[in-house]
Amino acid sequence: MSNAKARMIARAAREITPGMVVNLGIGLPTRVVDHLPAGYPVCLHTENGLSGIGPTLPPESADRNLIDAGGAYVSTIPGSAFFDSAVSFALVRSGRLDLTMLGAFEVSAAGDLANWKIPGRFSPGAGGGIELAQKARRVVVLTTHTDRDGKPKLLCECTLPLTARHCVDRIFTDLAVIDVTPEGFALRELADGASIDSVLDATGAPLALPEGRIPVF
Amino acid sequence: MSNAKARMIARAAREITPGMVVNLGIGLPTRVVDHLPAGYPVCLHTENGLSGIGPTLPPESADRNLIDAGGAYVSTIPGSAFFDSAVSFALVRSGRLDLTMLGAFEVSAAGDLANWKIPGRFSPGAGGGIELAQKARRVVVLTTHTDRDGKPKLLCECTLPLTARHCVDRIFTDLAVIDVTPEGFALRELADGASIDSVLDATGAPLALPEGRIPVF
Amino acid sequence: MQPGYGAPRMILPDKTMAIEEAVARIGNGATVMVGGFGVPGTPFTLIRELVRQGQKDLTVIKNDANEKHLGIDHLLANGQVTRLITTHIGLNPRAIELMNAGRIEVEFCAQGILAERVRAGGAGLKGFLTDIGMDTDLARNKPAFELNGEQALLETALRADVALIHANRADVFGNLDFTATARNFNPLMAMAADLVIVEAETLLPLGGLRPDEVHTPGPFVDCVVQLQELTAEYDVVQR
Amino acid sequence: MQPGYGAPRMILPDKTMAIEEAVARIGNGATVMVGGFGVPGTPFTLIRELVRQGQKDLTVIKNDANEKHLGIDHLLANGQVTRLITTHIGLNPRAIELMNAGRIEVEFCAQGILAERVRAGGAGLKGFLTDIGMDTDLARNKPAFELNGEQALLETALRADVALIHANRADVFGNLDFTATARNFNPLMAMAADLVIVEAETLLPLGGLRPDEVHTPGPFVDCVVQLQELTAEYDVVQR
Repeated sequence: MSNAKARMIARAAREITPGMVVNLGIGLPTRVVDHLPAGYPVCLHTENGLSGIGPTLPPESADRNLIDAGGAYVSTIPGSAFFDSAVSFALVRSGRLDLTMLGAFEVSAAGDLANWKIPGRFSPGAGGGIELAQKARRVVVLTTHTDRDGKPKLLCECTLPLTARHCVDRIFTDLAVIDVTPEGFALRELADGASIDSVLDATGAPLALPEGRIPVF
Repeated sequence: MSNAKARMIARAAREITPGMVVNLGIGLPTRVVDHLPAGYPVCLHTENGLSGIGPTLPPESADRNLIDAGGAYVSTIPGSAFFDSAVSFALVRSGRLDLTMLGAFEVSAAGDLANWKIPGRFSPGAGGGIELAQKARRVVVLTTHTDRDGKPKLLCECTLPLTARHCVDRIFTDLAVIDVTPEGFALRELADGASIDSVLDATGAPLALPEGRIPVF
Repeated sequence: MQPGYGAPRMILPDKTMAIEEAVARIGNGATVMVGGFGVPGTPFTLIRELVRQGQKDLTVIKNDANEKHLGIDHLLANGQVTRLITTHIGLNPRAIELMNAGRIEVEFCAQGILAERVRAGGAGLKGFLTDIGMDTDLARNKPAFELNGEQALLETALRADVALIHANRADVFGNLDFTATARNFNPLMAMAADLVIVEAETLLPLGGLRPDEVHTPGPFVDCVVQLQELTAEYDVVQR
Repeated sequence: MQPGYGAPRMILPDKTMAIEEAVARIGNGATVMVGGFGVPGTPFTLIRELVRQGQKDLTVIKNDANEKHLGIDHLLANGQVTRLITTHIGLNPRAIELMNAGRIEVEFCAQGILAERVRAGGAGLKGFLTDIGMDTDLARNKPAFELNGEQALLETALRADVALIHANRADVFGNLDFTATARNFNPLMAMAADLVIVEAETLLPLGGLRPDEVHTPGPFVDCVVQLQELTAEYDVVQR
């Protein structure tokens, strides 16, 4: 993993405050937990039916019946609970999920998220992503600031089919921490080594800059 | 209990065929089970959350947490299961309840049932009765043929607020067994000592008589 | 990218608190779901504390009104309830009298429909369509829809400000189990309120309940109160 | 009238049968719900028997399409499936190809909405109202309603002719429990089909499961098949 990505993940981990119930999307978000101290008071939820996720296990010590929604073999901790898929999403939709961290293809200045479908190229289904994006009390996105071709992922409007509208609160990228505000994107923090200009260049929508010194992560 | 009521209950017990899932309403219906032989293959359901009801217990040997929907202290049998109220009525509404036996204030010739409300006099709420009447695969009623004033309970149309429309399949009374057919009430059996004329007199709607000898219970 | 084998082990927060503190979070005018069907599963001790604290103008959602001098009858007797959403109050003459005198407003639901409305609230749904009660007084004022050629009624989801829950066992994080027919409405209501307060007969440390035997997962629960004694109200009713 | 203390004790019927007999009850054109999320909870042995018997034109309802050479992929490879209602098929390239080639029709649901649609079917409801997916492609062709000033979509209940269920333990009456994340869609689907067929890792006599630890009550289940072996498909996936 690049140094910048690792710093982004470490920074995102600070988004998790004590006592939260948190769902980490597949990919980069699952790595966030590696940056929490052991014994941190947080309840990790996975939508296939577990609250209180314990450490990920290698195949040789895995339980064949115990995976997370990304298919990784996980474990329990004291106080874990198993439940069915209806109860699992009841928890999400009824406001008991304090925070979710998701990946993104595109995020709009209004907080719209597109992360599940590229017409004609990629449409495996939305899985649980729509409900996580639409109903978690706080939705943060972890993503590279631009796609593989260097094109901005933060846009005035999403061009891809939406996952949910007006859902994203904050975006962690390899370049910056950016909030979605009623006035659009607002820069909050810069990655170590990133300049304001590099962030402005890589962002496809207006970006409000803070007054004073910008914190670096 | 009068001899005629006891015979009615004994006759109703023969309505329960092996393998059925059965809910017995409060009052006379709960007594039907006394007439089944021990070891009979049937699953009794109570809507407060138990399948596989065992014998009723006196207070001194009762479990404070184990009642039926009528408040009687019951017990479990091998294979009993407890569940919540949503699952309990899911079972009823989704067609897994083969038979229910209910009491009645009035039954119409179209099979409408009124058994929960007498405007201005009695309206404690319907409890689980509406769903039992509307959704059990077979609904039979146990009732005296007439009310305390001698007035017929089997009528052309119900006068009281309905529990459910077109739901009753068969009626067991102290005088007769009567089916609800597309053409209205049809006499099937006579109670020992009851005459056809006495049944016709006590019935407030046309009653089709069978050809040939009428079985006596 | 490889999964992070051996990532640090988290700990689940402790939600135990004193009953006075938990019940003090209930405000005047609150909508309060109360578990139980008859005696089993009724949170008698939480109800007693709510009577002692005296919050007013409550809307109570409960299967039944208990019997006189038992459970929510104390709330009724104390004049704390203005509205009751229920399925059957036939065992409590006081509730019937208050209703008939217009001193409490009573909304009746078919029992399984009350259970589903509460569950829908807990599941974050807005409502559901059913044909139950179609031809009854309970259908009055409910919007009807046609769905695949069949008529259906719209039943709206129910949520509450508070749920009062009686559990058999709880761990400190709020994982619960229920016993026998004391389960009834408890696990449904434990999902359907903004503040879920549980009284538990037995309080266990984290790990005291196996993950497979949990009936209500801890994330739904806010406050866990250990019962100091099982008062006479919990006993077998002598009739 | 006094309750009949000591009324006779009933016995619960035995629903065990041979797998060939149970699966033979499935007809061509059937709608078949299949439990599982990934490997855990997938009834691999029942699926294998369905492949062997070769019923055609099936509509399959399952969270995912498993991976290639695993689970319902065998049904897809064998040309038995014409329609799939699912949430995510990204781990099975064959399913994607068949969809893109128009050889199977695929209906996608948000995952929790699939769970709720199945549950609604199992609960005898006709549908429910939700705002999930409101601004997405999944909202297409779904009727919208206004409820208390908010927009909501109507999601219809799903029922099936058959449900294929993988249980951890079953007693002969069909009371079931599930283990860990192998629970997922299994208890929901076990309520939502006219014919519910269960494969169980462990078959117990009546009384083998305590009434409080049952996840699916026996009255929902029609056929119980004891697994003779756990084939390699049930194993931990080596990636």
